Amino acid sequence: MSIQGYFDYNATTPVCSEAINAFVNAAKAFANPSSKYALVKPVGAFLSEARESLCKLVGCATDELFFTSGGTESNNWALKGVFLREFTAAPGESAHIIISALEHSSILEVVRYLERTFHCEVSRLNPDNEGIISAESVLAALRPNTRVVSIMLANNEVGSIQPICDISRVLRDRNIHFHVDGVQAVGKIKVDAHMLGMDTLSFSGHKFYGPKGCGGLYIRRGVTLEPLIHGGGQERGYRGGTEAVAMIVSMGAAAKLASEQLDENLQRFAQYSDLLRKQLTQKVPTVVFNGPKNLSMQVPNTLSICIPGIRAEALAAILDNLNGIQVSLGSACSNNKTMSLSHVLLSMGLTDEEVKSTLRVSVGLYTQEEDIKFFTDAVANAVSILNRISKPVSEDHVLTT
Amino acid sequence: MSIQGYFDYNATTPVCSEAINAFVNAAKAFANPSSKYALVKPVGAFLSEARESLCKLVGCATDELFFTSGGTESNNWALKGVFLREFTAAPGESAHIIISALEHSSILEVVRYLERTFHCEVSRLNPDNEGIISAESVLAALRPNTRVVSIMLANNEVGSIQPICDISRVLRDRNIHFHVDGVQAVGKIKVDAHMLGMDTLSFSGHKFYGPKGCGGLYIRRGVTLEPLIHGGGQERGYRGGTEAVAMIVSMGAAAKLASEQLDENLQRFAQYSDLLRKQLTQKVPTVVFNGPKNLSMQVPNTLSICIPGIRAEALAAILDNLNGIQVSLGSACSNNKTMSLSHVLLSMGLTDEEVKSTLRVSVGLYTQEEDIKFFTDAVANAVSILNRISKPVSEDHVLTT
Amino acid sequence: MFNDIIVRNFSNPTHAAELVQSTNTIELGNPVCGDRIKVQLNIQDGLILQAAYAAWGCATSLATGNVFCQKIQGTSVADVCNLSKEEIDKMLGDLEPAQHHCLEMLHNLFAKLQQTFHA
Amino acid sequence: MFNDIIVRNFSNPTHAAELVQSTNTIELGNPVCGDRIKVQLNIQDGLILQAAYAAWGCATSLATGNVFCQKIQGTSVADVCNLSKEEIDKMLGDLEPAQHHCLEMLHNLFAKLQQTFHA
Ligand SMILES: Cc1ncc(COP(=O)(O)O)c(C=O)c1O
Ligand SMILES: Cc1ncc(COP(=O)(O)O)c(C=O)c1O
Ligand code: FES
Ligand code: FES
Repeated sequence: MSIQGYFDYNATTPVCSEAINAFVNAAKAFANPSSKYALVKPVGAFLSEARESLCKLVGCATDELFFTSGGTESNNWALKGVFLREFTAAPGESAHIIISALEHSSILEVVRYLERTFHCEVSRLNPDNEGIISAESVLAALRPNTRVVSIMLANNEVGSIQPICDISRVLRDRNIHFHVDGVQAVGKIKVDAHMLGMDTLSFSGHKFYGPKGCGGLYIRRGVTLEPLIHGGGQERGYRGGTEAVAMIVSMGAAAKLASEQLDENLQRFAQYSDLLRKQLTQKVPTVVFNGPKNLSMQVPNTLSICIPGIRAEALAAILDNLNGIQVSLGSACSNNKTMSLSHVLLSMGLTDEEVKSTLRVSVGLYTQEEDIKFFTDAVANAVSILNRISKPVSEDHVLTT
Repeated sequence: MSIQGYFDYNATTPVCSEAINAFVNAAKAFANPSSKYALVKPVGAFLSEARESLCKLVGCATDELFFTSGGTESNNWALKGVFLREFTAAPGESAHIIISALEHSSILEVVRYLERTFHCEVSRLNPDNEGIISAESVLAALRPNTRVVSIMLANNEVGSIQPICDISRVLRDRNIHFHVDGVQAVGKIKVDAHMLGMDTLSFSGHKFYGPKGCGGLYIRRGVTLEPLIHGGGQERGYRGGTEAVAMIVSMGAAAKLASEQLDENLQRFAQYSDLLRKQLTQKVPTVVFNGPKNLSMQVPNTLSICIPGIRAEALAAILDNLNGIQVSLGSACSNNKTMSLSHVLLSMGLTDEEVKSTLRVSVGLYTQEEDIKFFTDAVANAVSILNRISKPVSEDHVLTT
Repeated sequence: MFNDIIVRNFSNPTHAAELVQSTNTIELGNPVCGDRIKVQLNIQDGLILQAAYAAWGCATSLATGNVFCQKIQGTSVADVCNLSKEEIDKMLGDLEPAQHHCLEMLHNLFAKLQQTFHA
Repeated sequence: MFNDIIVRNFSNPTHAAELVQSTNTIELGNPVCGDRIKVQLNIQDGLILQAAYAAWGCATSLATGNVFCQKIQGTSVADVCNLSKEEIDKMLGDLEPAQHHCLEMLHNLFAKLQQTFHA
């Protein structure tokens, strides 16, 4: 499988060879970590080392880090865990939850569930047109019964980085739990949980070259959550289930690499982003970039591209089938009755047409500088094919919906 | 790590080389299964193949099988999923849950949670002194508000196999959800979910030579559960989270092997069990075997051994440190204030002293016939060391608690 | 993901063109997703001499336009009118559920063409 | 898991024996787990000539009995009475939390021995 055309690192990343080797190595130390005999010692050592690597990446202490089966479980755990730790079946005042409209489905769907089943009140805050949620808007949305606020650190579609520090400050003294979905940030930008000040922070190994199905949750010391998965006392009683030892060790190896290469990668991806912007603007002059104008507020590996008048779905199909290039879309025609349009882009104020014309480009560890030219050439070619198909149609026809 | 002394296959199994190779292979097909481009095709093919292998092992159709992060998650999902699918925050009639007293902590703790948080009523059925729960006792415990019954297929400590078919028949027409913890059965004895007739059945890869942290849940067609992990629509909308592709494929490889070798292994382990019983009886004449007298009601790889007058914890320590042999215990001295005694053995009517004198021996794929002799010799030697330490003490002293 | 028929037709749309001389035009839009197809025909003596299209939409609907033109160009109107539902169903190959409304569009194109002659 | 001191002492309990001639006996039981240790001593002129033990309990408590006997055999009662809490704390090496009550048993053994002489 060639990797030259892979421009979808935000969807997932290739597993690095360090992570694969670590899995193979750790799988040989097969004893159950809960067992009491000497055979367990190497297993314990493996787990400790992995935990330390993750703590370094997240910026926390080892007793604050819990392993899970991925970002989605971590997000579920944080929100349900806060809500259910103080839940009493008696009918009382309903709890109020604040989230951003930019969140990933693993937050949105949990909140929808809490709303449906437990009749929580929910506020969904729209970002500004650059994809940023301000601390002021969180402050304005607070109610006396607000129990949880959940705002992501970096958005997966446009790469906008949220002012987590400021929001933490707003919530800190109000006894409101602040959860942060860090899945698109941890391993990609500098993250220091203690400095950022949230109560819980989720991450996922497959976004930083670890295997899929492994992640974790930072829980600030002193904060308690009802477990999502009750069981045999693993993870200090907070997350049941025999530890996914080899997976965790594999993720640990990826985390170690991510820590080591973070600065270098940030610089490299900023360069790529710059090249992408320049070459695309030159080859497809109508192109528009969604997201923060201030590039320090955007994860440098992520670029959201809108080419007005072009249906991104068709563009992506051509890139995939003619050039072996992978990108993500802001919309999908999911069935005969509905067209699903990115809730992220809509919340930023893009029109339906703009959303349909948007694709997400995300680079990563294995992207080479020459791949950028290959990519932008392919986009220019695909745009010309699409223009050839749509040009003959009279203008007013094209623009009517 | 030598495997000759490993007699704790019920705690976990070594990962077979097929499963390790499958992981490495599948990890290279790195695309996110939810993506829409051609790069995903091999990933989809990998997942389908794995799903089919698991379905074969469990005896169900592919649309009835859902992947999870292991047996504990599956058990949590089944119980909470049934309870919460019909939960309304309004105070109503409380639901009644029936479980056996033999269940694993991943069932016990979930039920304790439902009791604590949602004020469910819970009945915990004691087995007979051979570790078997009768369908009659389930029938007798039913109440008008009984919503869920959860009985394990095979017990992890004594290997007793429960009459699931009979219990299914009792519950089938009463609209009561029947969950079965199949973690110690799937991959070890013949399991056919359709024939057994339960509504949900959990399994875990690391009990049949797959990696830890990967399992699944069978959900009978027509049965719905509230998801435990809400998210991006994976697993047909039932279990959110990017699929643990390489892990699942790895478990699939193990499942394939388990299916192929099932009959052969059953026979081999029955032979080992026979040898263990004979040699132990000869070398340690006071030995007693806990569990079903009728050996067809016991998983043949499992043997629960009681040596009266001997503290199993000390015996295990000697086996571990002198012989490199691993076994499990029925009790552990967990701190200064409490002694934890196996709830399974106690529920079968064993005395505290008997529980303290019990150890579990479980064999597996890599156990060789000569290992049995090595094991029983070591046990005999350890018993003689312990007798040497305790003999001088006057009889009445030893027997007083 | 797309089957080979769809890929071939959207990545190399042989009939994407504007006819200078056309006798008939068929237009179609999908209100849900906003996809549009416009087909121009040059029909002489019951024979479809030329078919060309323009489209704005997803890859499958772009392919649909081309498949339609390719099928009918050089054929008699009578033959086209005799195509069965089953024959049309097969023209786009195996489709994923989300791609099925393009098949509807294809059926609609044929229906409109038939209407043109039975009207 | 056990540290080396514990392993050595429970797997090769050099002082597990019954003394034919003994001057003193110390007995100890842990009500929580039912562990028991009985130590026999042969003391002459303030010198502990021989110490032997019997025990029923977990591996750590079996080791504790042996560590105790080994420590005191050949020592004067006076020296044993002068042992500090810190010195006794170190005798079993690093313990896991669940093994800590064996250290309590060791302290109790020393306390009983001291009582024997201060009584
Ligand atoms: C009977 C039983 N149920 C559930 C589990 C939990 O499965 P897992 O270890 O995959 O979480 C185990 C094993 O640990 C078990 O023996
Ligand atoms: C922002 C964000 N949160 C959560 C997730 C879910 O993480 P996982 O795929 O590990 O379940 C993802 C990625 O899929 C994500 O992009
Ligand atoms: S997106 Fe709806 S027909 Fe193409
Ligand atoms: S088990 Fe309690 S002191 Fe040994």
